[in-house]
Amino acid sequence: MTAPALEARDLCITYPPRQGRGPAHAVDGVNLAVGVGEIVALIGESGCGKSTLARAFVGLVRPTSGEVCYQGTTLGYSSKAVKRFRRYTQLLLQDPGGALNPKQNVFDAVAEGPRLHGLRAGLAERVETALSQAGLRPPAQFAARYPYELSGGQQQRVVIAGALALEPSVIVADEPVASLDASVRGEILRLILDLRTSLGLSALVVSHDLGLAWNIADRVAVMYLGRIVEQGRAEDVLLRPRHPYTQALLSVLPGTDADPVVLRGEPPDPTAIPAGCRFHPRCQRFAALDTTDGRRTLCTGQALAILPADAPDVACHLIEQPHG
Amino acid sequence: MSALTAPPRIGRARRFAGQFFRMPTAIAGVAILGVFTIAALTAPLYIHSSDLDVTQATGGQLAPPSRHYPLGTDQPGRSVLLLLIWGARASLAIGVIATLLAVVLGSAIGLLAGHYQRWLGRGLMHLTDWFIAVPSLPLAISLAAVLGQGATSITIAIAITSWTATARLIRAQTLTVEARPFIERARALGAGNVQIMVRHVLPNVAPLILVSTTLTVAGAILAETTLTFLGLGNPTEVSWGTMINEAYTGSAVSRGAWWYLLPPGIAIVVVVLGFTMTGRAIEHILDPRMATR
Amino acid sequence: MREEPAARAPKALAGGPTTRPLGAVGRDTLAALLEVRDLHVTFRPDVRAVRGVSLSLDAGQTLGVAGESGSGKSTVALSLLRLLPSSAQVSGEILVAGEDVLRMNWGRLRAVRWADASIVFQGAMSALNPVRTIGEQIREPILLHDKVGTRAARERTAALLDAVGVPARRAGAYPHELSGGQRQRVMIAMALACRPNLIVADEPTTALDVIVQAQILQLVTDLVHEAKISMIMISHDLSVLADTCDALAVMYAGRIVEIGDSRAIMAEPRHPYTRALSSAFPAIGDPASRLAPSGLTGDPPDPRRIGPGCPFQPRCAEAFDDCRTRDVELWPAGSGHAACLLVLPDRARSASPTRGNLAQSGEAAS
Amino acid sequence: MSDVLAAELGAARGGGAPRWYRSSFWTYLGGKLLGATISFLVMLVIGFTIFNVMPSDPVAMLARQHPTDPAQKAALRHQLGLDLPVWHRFLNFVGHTLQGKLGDSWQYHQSVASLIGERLWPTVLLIGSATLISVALGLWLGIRAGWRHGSAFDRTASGVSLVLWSVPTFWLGLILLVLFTVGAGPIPSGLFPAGLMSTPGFSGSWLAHVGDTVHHLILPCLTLVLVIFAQYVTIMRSSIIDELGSPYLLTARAKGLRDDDVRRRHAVPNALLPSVTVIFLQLGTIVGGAIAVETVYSWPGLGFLTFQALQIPDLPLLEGTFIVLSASVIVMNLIADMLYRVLDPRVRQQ
Repeated sequence: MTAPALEARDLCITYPPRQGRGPAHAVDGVNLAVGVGEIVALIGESGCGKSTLARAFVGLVRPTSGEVCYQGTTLGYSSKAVKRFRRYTQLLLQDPGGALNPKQNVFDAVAEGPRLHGLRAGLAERVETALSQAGLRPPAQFAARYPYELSGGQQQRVVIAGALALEPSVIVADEPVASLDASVRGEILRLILDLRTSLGLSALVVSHDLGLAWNIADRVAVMYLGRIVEQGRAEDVLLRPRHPYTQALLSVLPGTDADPVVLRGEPPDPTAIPAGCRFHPRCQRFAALDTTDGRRTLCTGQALAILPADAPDVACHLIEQPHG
Repeated sequence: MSALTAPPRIGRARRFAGQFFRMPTAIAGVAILGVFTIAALTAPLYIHSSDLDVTQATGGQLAPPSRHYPLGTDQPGRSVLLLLIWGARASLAIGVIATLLAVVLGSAIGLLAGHYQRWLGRGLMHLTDWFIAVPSLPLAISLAAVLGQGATSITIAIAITSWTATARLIRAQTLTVEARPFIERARALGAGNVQIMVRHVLPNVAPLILVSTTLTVAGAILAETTLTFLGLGNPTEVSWGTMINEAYTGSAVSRGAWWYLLPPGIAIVVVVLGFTMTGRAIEHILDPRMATR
Repeated sequence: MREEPAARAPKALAGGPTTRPLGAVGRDTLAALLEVRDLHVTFRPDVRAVRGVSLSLDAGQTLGVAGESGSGKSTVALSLLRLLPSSAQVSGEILVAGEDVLRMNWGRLRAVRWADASIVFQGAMSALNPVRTIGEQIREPILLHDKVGTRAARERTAALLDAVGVPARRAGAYPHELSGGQRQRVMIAMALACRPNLIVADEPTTALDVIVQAQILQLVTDLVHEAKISMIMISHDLSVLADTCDALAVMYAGRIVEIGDSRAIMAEPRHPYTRALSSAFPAIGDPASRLAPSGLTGDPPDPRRIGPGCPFQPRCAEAFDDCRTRDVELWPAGSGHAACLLVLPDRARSASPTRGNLAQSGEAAS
Repeated sequence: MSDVLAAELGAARGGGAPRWYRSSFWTYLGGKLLGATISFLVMLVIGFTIFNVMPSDPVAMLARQHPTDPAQKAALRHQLGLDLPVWHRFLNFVGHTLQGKLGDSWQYHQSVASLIGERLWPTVLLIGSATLISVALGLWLGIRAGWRHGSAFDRTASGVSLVLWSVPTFWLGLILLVLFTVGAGPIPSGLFPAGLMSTPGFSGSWLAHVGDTVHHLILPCLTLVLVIFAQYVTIMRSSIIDELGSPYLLTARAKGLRDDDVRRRHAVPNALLPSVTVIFLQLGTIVGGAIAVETVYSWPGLGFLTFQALQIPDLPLLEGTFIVLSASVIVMNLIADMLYRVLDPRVRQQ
């Protein structure tokens, strides 16, 4: 079985304490793998650590413990190793307008990567192919333009072209379509799918939008307060969710006819992670248990094991039979 | 095969020039600077040392403006107009040189303080804040007094006291630029610190450096004239500050000889305005907000 | 002040500029709470943000306005209380309880603002004054409009905060000390402060997480139904509006392209743009959208360059020749109205629609 | 100007505010006091370097007036402690300064400290009155100009302040002096005294003395105000313009508030905070202005003392004025930070 394109093993990232608040466990033990040619969606509320995890996957954030592996080999953080690694894993950001230097035209923005990695031979051809792969046809018409002359969708395509110019094998996208118009959203998602089929690219897409997972993801992982609580094939997780948090997320989606489970309380705080199962203070299933039920102490006291990287699984004490 | 070639960058310069020369303040500013610079540079052609020499003065004492002396004469009888033109040389030279020193130093410190957040950045930031707490004129006076009278000591004094303003400004702008996502994208592409500063931060901070330069020159000229007025300039050198100083110490003020007192002051105001208006016009066009709209 | 006849027979539905969403059940004797007639807004020099919008709303009715950036939906919302910047040239009529807002003098306008109609803005963080406590900001309109003592105003503020689920003791807190969800609740409490007849919610939950968004939407719909307040909710997400509003209006390039009962529109969208908008947010479990995201090629319309014919033509997969030339209006379509030649029964349409837009414009994909 | 200040205001508004912003009051106060002390020490180092290290040989400078043979010079050098290592001299220097012993003036054969003591009050009076008037006038004008951005009022206000900013203070003083004392055209001569703080040999009740001093204060104060208030107009105007686009103003208008209330109750409090910081950061320029004005009007303050110290140059006296002026600016900055703390609820709350 070939090594996954990108993998996190027992990854922990803790930010130092600030102003009287404890250390923030943004990522609190995560195993997650993105197979070759596979698209994985990582879904979670804001503040659950998904953006930190995405940045760790491209080597922008050093893990406190655990490791990030690229095609099986652990990522070293010496400047040379990181630079070589950064050629093959590319990052997409949410705000396309902000992700482009206003003083750089499209040609320079796309040529930035190759120039940094010394791929100067045939630079114009490389930029041209990247632009057309990203759907900006005819490329010559866009090369001299500046970011403020482009629409949101076109700006995101320039960023994608900038990534493709380095012939990456994995794309890590942090909310790639969240700030785009609804109509343009589908176009960019379809582009990511096309790149998977035409270039065999793998992709980790981080988002809060379950619809996006249904649109393009092969596998889905749901993250809560720094840890993955459920993962598996998109059809299983989205249609037959087993973790109460996933069920709650799906139930409140507009347009579904399921009766909505509206969780109480405020979004989780990574500096104060509850004991036992970290979701129990907001969990509807835990609240439904009557006070005498023995399993309550499980939820409040016993920590849950970290899910393995690939096998579909659920992190909850109140699940009867294992995943189908 | 590829129809694509790296597009030229001159387009931007032409676009900037087009906008710049349509703004009234820009045209006025550049016109003023042009007139003064040309006058100052060509001065040696039509002003001979005799005109400036007190011993060979030909006009009457503090004579009012006349056909021969359009701006009247000073105490020893020299033509105020010629003194004024020659005085421009000192003020412009000291102002510009002091500013170049200050802006280069200030921009470097501002850029580094903004980019390297950790100890280097905080260290430079604290250095700037401590330095800013010291009032500039008393410091400049002390420096000039100790270094002895003359243009070089004034230039050094002004440079040392005006770099902090630029440093604070560039640091603030660097922080805003570094907060933009394209810096993180550049880092993810593999750019190192130097590449990020040179290729991404500097071009976005350059407009502010340009604007801050014009404003620093304006401030430097005001400082130079103040220092020379207080007697720290080279008494033998003719400059606007000394002209006003002589008007003050001499009897011009008490005898109400306005034609000896007004011209140097008005010249200073006009030159300083020239620099500020040019700076404001450049800033208006290169304003980052304008670029991204 | 033009005397407005109290009872107005509703305009015939077909083709009339004022169209009445079907949500209201035959209660047309009382003047509509809000009636917008042929509203045009152009921002100097040439940005035609709103190009002839007409709609009406009865007491207790809720209308969802969907559209993307540049569709003019927020401009319509702001024009209801004449909050547009001075660079805006506005024409048409906006009748709030029969009185035209556009022709009110400033004194009367200020009396109407927040008392008759209030607004919940999108970015609650920036829509609240960062240096004043939330209690002060909620009390401000009460003291201004209802002329009550500060003690009564404090009590009302506490009651409002409880009603929206924010503990009353937080009244002394500053906006930066609250979470995104709490700030949005404060905005809602502030909007209800003077018991208005109409609340305009401009993308109230866009910046919030799914769970908090659900809490806020549920809160808004409960409060609105309880107090029988009419509401106009604006969003780019069609499914959010369908869940919360009786009627639905879809806007594109400054005009309403489809309007009608929200369930009917969601079940059977008649305008191609509405179809594209609803498919952009897939229903989980629908095999059609599995591994098949759908979007629209081309760019959102540029309000400076809107030519004749249907503005959606360049991006419409079912466009044909007439679409480029013939002007479109809101014609009856199913139980609502749609501005598209496809809904016209007559044969004005040419025999075979040419294959979408790719043929005509060489415009690169968006 | 607006964008330069925007960046400045951005930094002041916490765009890059250091972390102490959210810490408790005492750590905030402690941080600021530490910063002020370090500034004071840095200033002492600068002063020491300028006045003791840089000048070639203070004794030679001193000996220039009256002939002394080498032996006397050596004794003098020892007496002044110039033969000690530099760091040792620095410690003595700091010790003396903190005890208020600033050495003796070469010119006036009087201790620098006593000289400064006499001249402190006039400067405080001049700077105090000028600053108060400038802040009030500048902020008031800046708010109105900024609020009606682009109007005729705005253009004239910013035009006038731009010109006034470009006027050298000392020259403006001379012009006003010529106009109001010597008289020109319609203005009668002798309207205001030509300088000093009180008419020599003035006798009369306490109240008459105050009247006389005020009569002397008007011209210097007017000169200083004209130059400083122009800066405050620009700063405040730019800060208000930054707030113009903020959504909370739209909320305020939507609530039905009158335009004046929207400005007074919402825009001004938000715009005031960054302006206050930038204004207090530029306190040093007021001290600079005071030196020029006191020199022109021979107003018996520290500024005029600095000018008089330049004659020889009287290094100990110059050093004394430099230290006192700088220390006063550092203290003013400290007060500014405390004031900002009170004004900005985002900070005060923690």
